[in-house]
Amino acid sequence: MNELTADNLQLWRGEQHVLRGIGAVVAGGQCLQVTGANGAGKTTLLRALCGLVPLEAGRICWRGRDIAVDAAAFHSELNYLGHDNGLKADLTATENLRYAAALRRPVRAQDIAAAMARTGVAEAAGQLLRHLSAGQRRRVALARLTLTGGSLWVLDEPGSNLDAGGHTLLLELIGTHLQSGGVAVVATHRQLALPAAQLRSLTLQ
Amino acid sequence: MNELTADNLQLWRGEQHVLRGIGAVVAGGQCLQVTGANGAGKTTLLRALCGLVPLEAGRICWRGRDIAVDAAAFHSELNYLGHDNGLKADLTATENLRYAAALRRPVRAQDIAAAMARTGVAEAAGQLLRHLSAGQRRRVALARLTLTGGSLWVLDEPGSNLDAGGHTLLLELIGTHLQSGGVAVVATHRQLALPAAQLRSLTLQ
Amino acid sequence: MAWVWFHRFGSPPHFYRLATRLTPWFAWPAALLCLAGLIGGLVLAPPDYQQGDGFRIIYVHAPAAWLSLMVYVVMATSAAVGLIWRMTVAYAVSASCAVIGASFTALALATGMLWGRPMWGTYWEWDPRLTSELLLLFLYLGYLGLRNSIDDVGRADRASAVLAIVGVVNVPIIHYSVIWWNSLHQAPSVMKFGRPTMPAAMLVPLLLMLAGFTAYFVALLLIRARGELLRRERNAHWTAEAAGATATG
Amino acid sequence: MSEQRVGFAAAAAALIARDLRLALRRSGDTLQPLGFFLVVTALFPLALDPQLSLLRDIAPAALWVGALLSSLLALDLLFREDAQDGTLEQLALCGLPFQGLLLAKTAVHWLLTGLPLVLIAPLAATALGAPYEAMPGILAAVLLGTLALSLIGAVGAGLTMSLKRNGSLLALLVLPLAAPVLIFGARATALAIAGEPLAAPLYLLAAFTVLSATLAPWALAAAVRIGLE
Amino acid sequence: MSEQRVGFAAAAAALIARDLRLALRRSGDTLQPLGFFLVVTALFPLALDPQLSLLRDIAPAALWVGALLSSLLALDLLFREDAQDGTLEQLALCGLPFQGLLLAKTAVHWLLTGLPLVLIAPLAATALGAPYEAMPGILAAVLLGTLALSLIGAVGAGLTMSLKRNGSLLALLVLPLAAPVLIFGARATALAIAGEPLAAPLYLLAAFTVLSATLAPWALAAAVRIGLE
Ligand code: HEM
Ligand SMILES: Nc1ncnc2c1ncn2[C@@H]1O[C@H](COP(=O)(O)OP(=O)(O)OP(=O)(O)O)[C@@H](O)[C@H]1O
Ligand SMILES: Nc1ncnc2c1ncn2[C@@H]1O[C@H](COP(=O)(O)OP(=O)(O)OP(=O)(O)O)[C@@H](O)[C@H]1O
Ligand SMILES: [Mg+2]
Ligand SMILES: [Mg+2]
Repeated sequence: MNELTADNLQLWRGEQHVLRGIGAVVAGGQCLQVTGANGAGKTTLLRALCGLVPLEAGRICWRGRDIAVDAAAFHSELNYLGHDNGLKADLTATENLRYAAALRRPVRAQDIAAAMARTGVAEAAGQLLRHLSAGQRRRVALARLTLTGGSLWVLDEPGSNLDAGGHTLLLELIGTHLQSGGVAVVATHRQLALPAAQLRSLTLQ
Repeated sequence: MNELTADNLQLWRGEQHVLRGIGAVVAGGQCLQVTGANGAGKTTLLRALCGLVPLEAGRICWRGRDIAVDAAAFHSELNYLGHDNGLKADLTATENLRYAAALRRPVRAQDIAAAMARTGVAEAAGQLLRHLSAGQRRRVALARLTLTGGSLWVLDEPGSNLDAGGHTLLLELIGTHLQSGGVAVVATHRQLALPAAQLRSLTLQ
Repeated sequence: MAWVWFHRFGSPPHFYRLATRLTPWFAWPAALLCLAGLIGGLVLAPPDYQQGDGFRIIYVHAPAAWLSLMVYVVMATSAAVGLIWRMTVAYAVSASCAVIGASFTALALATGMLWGRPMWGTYWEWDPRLTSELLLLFLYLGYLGLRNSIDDVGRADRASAVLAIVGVVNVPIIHYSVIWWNSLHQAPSVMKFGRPTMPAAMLVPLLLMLAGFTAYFVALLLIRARGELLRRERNAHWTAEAAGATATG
Repeated sequence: MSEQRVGFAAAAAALIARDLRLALRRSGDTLQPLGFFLVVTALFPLALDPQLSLLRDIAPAALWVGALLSSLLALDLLFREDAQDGTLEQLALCGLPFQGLLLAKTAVHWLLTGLPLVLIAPLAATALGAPYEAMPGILAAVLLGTLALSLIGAVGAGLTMSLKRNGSLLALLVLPLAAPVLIFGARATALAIAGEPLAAPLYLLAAFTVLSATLAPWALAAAVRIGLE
Repeated sequence: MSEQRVGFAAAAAALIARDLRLALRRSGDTLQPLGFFLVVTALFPLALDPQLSLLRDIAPAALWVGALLSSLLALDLLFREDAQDGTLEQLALCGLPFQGLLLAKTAVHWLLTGLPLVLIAPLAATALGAPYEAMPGILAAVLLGTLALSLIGAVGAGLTMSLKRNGSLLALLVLPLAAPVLIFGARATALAIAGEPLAAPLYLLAAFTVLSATLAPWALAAAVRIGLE
């Protein structure tokens, strides 16, 4: 059973004590919504949960096992979307997705097309990413998310630059992910309109 | 009297006819809110209004004079905030603002401190920008806006990465600017809560 | 069980106290040995039959040059220890080495140049030994530059440790450069296997100076490492005690 | 959830294909390190008094300094862009061996800067009048040398990846480390051109390359992980 | 609205101060182009057979190739970073003469790469045994040459700014343009060291520098504006 637990996380950034004893438990089918003012430490927390930033103290477990023990196994179930999209500006949308999928699981060309159709960037498929608008790029990043799966999604303000339709789409994608037993951790400034049973909230600072 | 007029703007980007005969008139004290789906052409329009992208056809006038005629005079009244913040990651917030002000108008140290206090990043004043969170950086960019003035503000999704307090602040800043007779053009995905008399709307596509 | 001493050694307060206690035990011998070496070298040793009194610069040049290499090895070793066992103390030692090593390298270069003028008729030649010693200086400077470019101490420690370890390949190259190329520079006459090829009256002061320089290096290292530790651990409570102890005692 | 995973080889191949595609996208870009190398070696004769004998003497040195510098110029882009746009983070989080993936990126660097040199080395050597039997020696030296340069350079690029202004810090870090390659490589080439036995420097070069091949993957992964923090 | 505006001189000074501060921020960074230059000139001797006479002959060439390359390595950062973080856009939109502001940025490049060379040139020349009277000539050559290199390099950097991977394209564009500087500079230096009259190459160098100083500002502004579109 998927479950992410964080216990008494402590982390300094420079002189600043950013994470001061954060704890959380998110079970399969649940979404942890991380909110907080600008600079509260949402991004830092999410990156720590991915194992990108070493902790000062505390423990993060995935399915009851410390993520530091077998990082590779943990990462193969993880899907992270940061403030940056993680896409190359000089590749087309399709090429970007094909490459991203090659790192995670075998997909067919029609899977890629379907993912892009789902996120509303089907007609931009052949364009270089640098020629897409900010929101279109974010949508391609969402297409990557759906395409490469993983049972733990860690999303940092996934809705930034998205229009109203994009926000609805995002909620649908998260909903589907939770339905299939996945876990999601989402940092956001905009309340997620998910059913209360699926939503855990954590407010920093 | 401040007034920005755009007349039948035409612009291609690659193969795409992005701006198809856009026209608008914004008088002093008014804000033009530009909305539209992702990829509709908001950013392109704003950059064209600044004179950064050459037009295929059409005319943009500021106070009745074509902006191409005396670009320097026009630019000295313009203040642009794009998707990027226009700040150096390796300078502190204060240094960034001091430099930005030096390009536009003489300011004193306490003006800078006041601008940062206004936008809620006073305690981050001495930190390198790369060590600030995404929202804090956006707030420093807003501080630059208030500091360097100009009677025409062109803002591209100024609210991105801002928390709820940041959005309120943004509206206040725009309100003050309009009150003093300034003109604002704002691309946004989130309806601006301004009095109807101050708001003009333009929806692309 | 055998590792207990190691972990004790690695605990910053313990190391700090140990370093404080050990410093005089290296500082004084350093002064005495150098004094003895200088008297032996500058007064007692006979002039060289070829170089006259010019050769006496060797008593600074050779120890400085040896130490420039040795300090690098110490720096790289402690960096490796720091990386493997995540020991703050080892990182502090490694970071303290760089400036000392760079200074010894600069000293070796400067004395070598001064010596080269009478010996080879020029201050500088692009000779392999001289050039590779210059590269060693760049290696130290690169290490310092990398550290300075990273604000976070932890990241700076780890990144510069990687560099120090990778750079260690240069040490044997500098040492053997004289043998591999037909260099202008003196081949090793002391630091080699078998019997040294130097009269005892010259050799003994040289060895004294070498011992003195080494002791001086250790003393300096202990002092600098203490400073580094205090800087790093300024939030821990033992530092307040240590500062209090220094203030009162 | 689909539990079907890709293997490491397929992922590395995709990574290499992507990087090569990015390099090729700007037409003529692959040729640039080579072009740079040619220009550098062409500049020397220009800056020198036109004495052919002198030229022949310094040719090996110019060749190797050119190789080092062209490799260095291409290095800056190796990880920096990927770090900035977030794709390097994705690479670190994909659950496949990170060392291996970074080595794949290093391989691309070699394909773009080292391989062209290996291909033109015989030509250049012939032009300088190297005897025919010297070719295998020269080829081996250039092959080993460029491999070592790419490996060492990658470590330097990893270390400076997240620092802002790295142009000359990178050079300052890499050049002293790469000096042995230069020394042994130029020595071997000079001996080969002169028709003398070159086994000694070639062995040293090989030893150095093997050493960097064992140290570099570890150092590389460590450096990049620190940069990502 | 406050109609009080800053003058161009004050703005250019602020820009120069900012860029110098960025370079100085990482302490020791200003010394890095110089360090790089030293490392490059140190590499040659390593790659050469240890024949000292040969070395003295190629010293002027090595000096100028080193100057060119160290200037080139620092170029990459000249506009690219500013373009990526949006500060270049702000510069273009501030209403002050754009050509002038870009020249100010070029001046920073010269201060960081050219000036150190001017300062160490007398030292290097002495070490190579140049007669005392040759100093003014060498100084003039290095001064003019580094100025020209910065100007030409800035145009190249502007041109490739909008291209993503410019490392070696930049080099390829700039190197041929910089070749005359190299030729005349090295020639003048060699003559000065040999104690011969160097007026001819020095005048040519001066003419070339003046030419680039007149053409570069215009080309620079045009190139950067296109890059910003
Ligand atoms: C800038 C110029 C010089 C540099 C950079 C330099 C560098 C070095 C280095 C690195 C060593 C230590 C070698 C090792 O431990 O393997 C050394 C040792 C030594 N150098 Fe120099 N040197 C220079 C000039 C000279 C000159 C001009 C002389 C005298 C002719 C000289 C005589 C010696 C001697 C006698 C030793 C001790 C060798 C031994 O016993 O191992 N050096 N030098
Ligand atoms: N340099 C370019 N070359 C080709 N097409 C471009 C270029 N720049 C923009 N486009 C295209 O122009 C269209 C409008 O882009 P623009 O960035 O103006 O959209 P936007 O309204 O700002 O969208 P968003 O809400 O996502 O920011 C997009 O379809 C984009 O693909
Ligand atoms: N590398 C760093 N060095 C020093 N301080 C840092 C560093 N990275 C982040 N910080 C500090 O940590 C705090 C938390 O930053 P973080 O990016 O996690 O905030 P956030 O909650 O994501 O904010 P936002 O809503 O603006 O994205 C900030 O005050 C920031 O200044
Ligand atoms: Mg954040
Ligand atoms: Mg936009």
